[in-house]
Amino acid sequence: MSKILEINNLHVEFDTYGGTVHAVRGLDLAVQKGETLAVVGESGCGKSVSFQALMGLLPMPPGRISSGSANFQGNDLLKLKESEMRPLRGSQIAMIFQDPMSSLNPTKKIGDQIAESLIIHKGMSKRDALKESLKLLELTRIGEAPKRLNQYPFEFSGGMLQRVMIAMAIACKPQLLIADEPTTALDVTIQDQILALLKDLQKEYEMSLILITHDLGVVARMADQVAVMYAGQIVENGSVDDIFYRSAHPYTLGLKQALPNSQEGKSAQLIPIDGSPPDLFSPPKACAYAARCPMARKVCLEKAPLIFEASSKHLSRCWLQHPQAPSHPELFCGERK
Amino acid sequence: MKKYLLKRLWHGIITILFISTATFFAMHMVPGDPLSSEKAITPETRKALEAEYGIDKPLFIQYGIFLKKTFIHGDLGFSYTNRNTKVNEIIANHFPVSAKLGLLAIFFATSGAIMWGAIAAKYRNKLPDYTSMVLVILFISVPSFVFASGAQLLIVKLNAATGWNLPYRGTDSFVSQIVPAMILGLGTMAFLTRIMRSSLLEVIHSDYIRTARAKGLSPKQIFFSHELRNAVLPVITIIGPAIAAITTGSFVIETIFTIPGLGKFFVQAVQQNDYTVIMGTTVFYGSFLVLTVLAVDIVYGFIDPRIQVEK
Amino acid sequence: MIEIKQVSKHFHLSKGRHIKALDQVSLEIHPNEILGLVGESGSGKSTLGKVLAGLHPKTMGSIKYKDETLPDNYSAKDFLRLSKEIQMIFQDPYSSLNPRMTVGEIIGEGLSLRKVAKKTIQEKVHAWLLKVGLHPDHASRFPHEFSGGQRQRIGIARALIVEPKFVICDEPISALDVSVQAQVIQLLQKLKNDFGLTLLFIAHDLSMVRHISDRITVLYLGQIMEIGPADQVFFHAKHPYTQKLNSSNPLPDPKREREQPTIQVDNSEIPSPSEILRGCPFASRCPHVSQICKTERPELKNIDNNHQVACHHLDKIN
Amino acid sequence: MKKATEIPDIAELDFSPVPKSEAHEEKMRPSQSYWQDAMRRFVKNKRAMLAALSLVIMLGICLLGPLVWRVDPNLQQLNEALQSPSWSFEGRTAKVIADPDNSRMQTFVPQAGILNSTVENIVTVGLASTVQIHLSWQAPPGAHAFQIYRNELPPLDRSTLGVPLALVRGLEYRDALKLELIDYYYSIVAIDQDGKESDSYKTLQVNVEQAFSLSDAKRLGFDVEVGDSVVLNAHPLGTDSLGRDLLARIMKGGQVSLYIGIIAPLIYIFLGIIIGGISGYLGGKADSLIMRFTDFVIALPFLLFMILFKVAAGNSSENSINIILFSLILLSWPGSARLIRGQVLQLREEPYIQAARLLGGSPLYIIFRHLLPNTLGVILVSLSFAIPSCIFTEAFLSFIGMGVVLPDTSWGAMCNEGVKLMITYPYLLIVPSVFISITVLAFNILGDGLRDALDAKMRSRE
Repeated sequence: MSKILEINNLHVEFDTYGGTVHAVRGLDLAVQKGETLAVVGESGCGKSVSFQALMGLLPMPPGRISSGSANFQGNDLLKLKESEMRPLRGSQIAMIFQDPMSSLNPTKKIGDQIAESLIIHKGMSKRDALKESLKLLELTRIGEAPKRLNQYPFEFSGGMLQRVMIAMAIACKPQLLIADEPTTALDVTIQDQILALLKDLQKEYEMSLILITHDLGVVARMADQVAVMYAGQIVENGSVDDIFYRSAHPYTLGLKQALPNSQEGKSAQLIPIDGSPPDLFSPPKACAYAARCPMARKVCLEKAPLIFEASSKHLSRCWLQHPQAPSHPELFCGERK
Repeated sequence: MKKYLLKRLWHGIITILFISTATFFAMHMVPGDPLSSEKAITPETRKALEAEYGIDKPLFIQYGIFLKKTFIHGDLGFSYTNRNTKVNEIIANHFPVSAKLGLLAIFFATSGAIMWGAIAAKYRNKLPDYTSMVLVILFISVPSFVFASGAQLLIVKLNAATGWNLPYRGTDSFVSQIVPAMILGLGTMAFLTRIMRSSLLEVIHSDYIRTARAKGLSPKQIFFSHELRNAVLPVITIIGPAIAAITTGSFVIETIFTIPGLGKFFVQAVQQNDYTVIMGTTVFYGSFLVLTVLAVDIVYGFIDPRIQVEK
Repeated sequence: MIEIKQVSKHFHLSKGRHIKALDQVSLEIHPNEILGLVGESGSGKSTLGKVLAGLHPKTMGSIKYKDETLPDNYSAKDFLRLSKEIQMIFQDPYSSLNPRMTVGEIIGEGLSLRKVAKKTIQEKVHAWLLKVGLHPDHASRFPHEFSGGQRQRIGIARALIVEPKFVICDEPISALDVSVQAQVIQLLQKLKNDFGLTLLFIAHDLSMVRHISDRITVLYLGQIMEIGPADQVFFHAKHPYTQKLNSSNPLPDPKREREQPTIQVDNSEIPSPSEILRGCPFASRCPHVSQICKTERPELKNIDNNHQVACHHLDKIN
Repeated sequence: MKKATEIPDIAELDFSPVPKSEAHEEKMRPSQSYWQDAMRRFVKNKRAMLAALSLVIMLGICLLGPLVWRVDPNLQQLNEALQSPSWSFEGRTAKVIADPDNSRMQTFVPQAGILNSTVENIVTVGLASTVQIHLSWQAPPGAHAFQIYRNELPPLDRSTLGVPLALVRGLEYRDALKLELIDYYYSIVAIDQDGKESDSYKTLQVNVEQAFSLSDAKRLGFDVEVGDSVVLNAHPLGTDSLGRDLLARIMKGGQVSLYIGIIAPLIYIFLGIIIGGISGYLGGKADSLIMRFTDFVIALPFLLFMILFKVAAGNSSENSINIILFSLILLSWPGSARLIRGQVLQLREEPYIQAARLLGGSPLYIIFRHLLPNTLGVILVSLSFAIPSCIFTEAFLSFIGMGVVLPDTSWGAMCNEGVKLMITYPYLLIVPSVFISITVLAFNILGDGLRDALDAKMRSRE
């Protein structure tokens, strides 16, 4: 397996009236060819911002990429000029968004909107592009595809629009698809369909998929690798089983314990995470989670945690992973003991 | 779509009826009767005149006759001050002049607004934006008669200084209409510029523009194939009322530039208490405006697919 | 405690067109239980909550609270009288608090409307701020200064300060983050135990509803599909719709998700509520559909103690 | 994410547990209500503050000005007519002279002969004043009549003598034509028997003094005799064609313009709140009925109906101000009713209103405690835009002669008067135009500032 995308030390800031918000504070990520990476985190943790910045879609100003690099097939996406980035966007890397209703132009026919990227990236004639659009729509298993081509977004349901978005995204057979909360606005049964569709298409096209979500259920269903984000940083990174069954960061653990289990019989009490995420105007110097962490030690409040390897390719940004740190029964601490 | 059109048309007809009724009764609130201002007339002549104008009958019968004449025969009666002229003729003779001026003004206002609004939004919070917003608020705040008089003064002085012969009154040539039309459209243009700017700003920040960028479209492609059309929609909805503002605004411009349009005629009629002309012009203008707004709405229906299919 | 009989609620769209948001819903809520109400968008779950609270007049049917039949149309006096009995917690923690009022005024509103002395109100507001995990100093602050979770707690304090017996929770956690959801759920459970409340818990998150509820009602397009004890409905659903709902619900457990049999490809859409004419509302998406489903509406049938399902083909399916 | 390469020794790290209280401390900014917050934003907006300041000045000029500038705006002084604005505020003294006597005319018997010389001995008789300049001269032989020319500059040759004032068959001429306080150059050319003007001329430079005729002085209320002097008003903004002081008229006209511009919106927005509020709160049939009616009123061509009402109420009525006010209200309320209704409809569905209903709040309580405080921002903003538009409308109507009529005046009416003499006396139009424009501009900027400060949509975008 080879890395298709590698992000190093990405910092994103926003200038607002209240001061500078440090939305992303040193993001490191790698995506392998053909795999699904889920980026999980609560609202405001910087997960969407990171990838919008990567794609050059962040409104700047107020947004600003203050440092970092992102290697995509030998190109540093963050250093490319807008005109050099454009041929990549939509053809090599595609993106779909949370709210399909507002993400499509309300006054343009669906067919034209799909055909657009074929025309600009593949130089197709409008006629061929529309023919190809029909094929793409059929691929997304939308009902009555030929009729749909000539309709407008408001005539569609949310689930159908997300299919259209997907058709649009895969039009040029991208190598990487970034899906930013693709099913958050949808009902469960429709979410099920969309997730299944994404999974199938990923296999068929051998795409890498970055799935941004806050729903651990969706992560469990879809992901190979998982990165857990908190306050603009990745706190834990590993395979999906590592994250769910060998959580090596108290935040991941906290998220899991805050969710109801699904064992038959009386369910266990939920354990909420106290407090709220830190203010990113002036993020804490040490561990951002320390103030809410039930396992916090003095060092967590004093020094920024280093990144430790809990097990092979399973990283955690937590002092408790220090080889000699005191252990906690719930927290996975590798082969230390 | 058909149902929608019929419904809108029906609304329009009711509104025109309402306008006519309001006009009729407003005019009949006038103390005294129109003939009392005439110089000494014999009782016989008076009777004959009353019979001729139909004002010897009870009010509601007069109303009935007025409706019948106006809407079935399309006859707005004779002028009081100018006995041999029909109001229909006055309108037929003078409205085209106003219409030409108004059309020119609307063209100037909308094209200017779309351009300025787009420039202001594209250079948001930069110099072009600030300048155009200052101009906008100036054009909204300074009455058109000030601009009109100022422009006329300027042309006169310019002619005197340079020996040119730029037209500053009348409608002799197309050139002579340009300055009045521009001034007539100025306020509307400023107003529409504001709307264009804010609607374009909203569109620029919308999710579907982000989608278009994610597809790899260039800024130019995005502007022409996504932003412009959506941003112009709110501007179009206001064109109906804008036409109303421009047609009524033409009173002043026509008076100052001595353009023989219907507006100037209306002002004259008011000053001479020529009731049939006032009433006829009001009904005519009212109907014209209702129909214009209706037409704009229908056009809008064709541009915005959401309305087209829904109804 | 509450007996809902054949309640329907229609919304008129335009001449001749209307939506049956609720269609002959019958339901009982027992004292001191938490009844979960799940359904997808357009299922009418929020409408049912609002009809129960009196915020929407019902089109047909009757609702009995304790022994009193509730009026169809509430006057301000009815609301005042029933405010000690029935209260509601709203979904959106941002729009459910008046931005121009201080937190103290918001929480104390129910008491001040009953002309309770100012001093008593102040004391009670302080006590309730502590009960929901906020600080008494917060009383003088404005809602925009609080996070979503904190706002939701203010909303809970406002509803509970008048000491109601029955509380309708209309998706109280949908707008919140996972870690905060647990805080609110825990608070609700604690308050329920402390005050002996009866709760109607409306949500679309099946796992959470199953976690908090004693019984679950599944609503689809304004009709009840299945009612039963929480674990029965969650683990042994009998109605094809509930089964579909359960299998669609992703669980935070990768192994289970991998084990789950991949269900046949399904691209059906939820029909618009105005399209349902007769028969079973799920007929258009049901894998077991037959002719009868399209013409005849299935009745709710008792299959177990307390477990009712509305389906023509129960035997065939299970 | 990369594994740390250098791991510090455990000894350097303090792994002792943290007491719970230490970990959690809440930071909060000082609490500000919506209005405090909006006020802070508004005060920070420099443009809006400047606009507010200029409005205060404008109101001060119009309302308090007459207390300082005690000049009757309706006083007509024909001999003071059409003076340009001058920044000297000092009063000017004028002598009171006897009323000019036009009866005595010297008999003139032309001498025979050929006209070959010019008039002699041109002199002024009596005081050369703004009331009258009396010239007399001696006739050369052969002169039968005289052409009088007047110029404001010294003539250079025969062709630059200036305005031909009159053809006189006598030896004196009394000039009272719009005399101003400047030097005049009178040239007299003799005319021979055949009516042919002589090629030569004589010029006299006349220095004019400010004066009043006795009867004029009496008419203006001065109790004086001939030989006394009176102090005349200065006219910082000049005078109009009837010699009325423009500054005093601006104040008076401003009162009318501002009265209409402020009272009309106050009343019709209040009407709009009541009608729109009722309509929105009741909903259903009552709502659609009221809204259908407002739709009709909105469809009426606004200015045409303003004029129509004016005609219907009698075009030259004394109550012209209140007629405009009334018509404005009658035609403008639907807009604000619609706006308020929209707000109420939107707010009515807000969960906090539903919560208040559940707690037993009566409709009145909900309207006053919840709906009004939340619509107040919108109402204020629409008010601040309604005021300039009403001032504008009034000016427009008065400009076409359909507004305020004599003896009342307004800025628009003053523009109407000014436009007639625009080419020669531009200040007559410029002065009231500037006042209208500044006021409307200031209100518009103020409205923008208010909207920025109050609009919740703008706030969330920041």
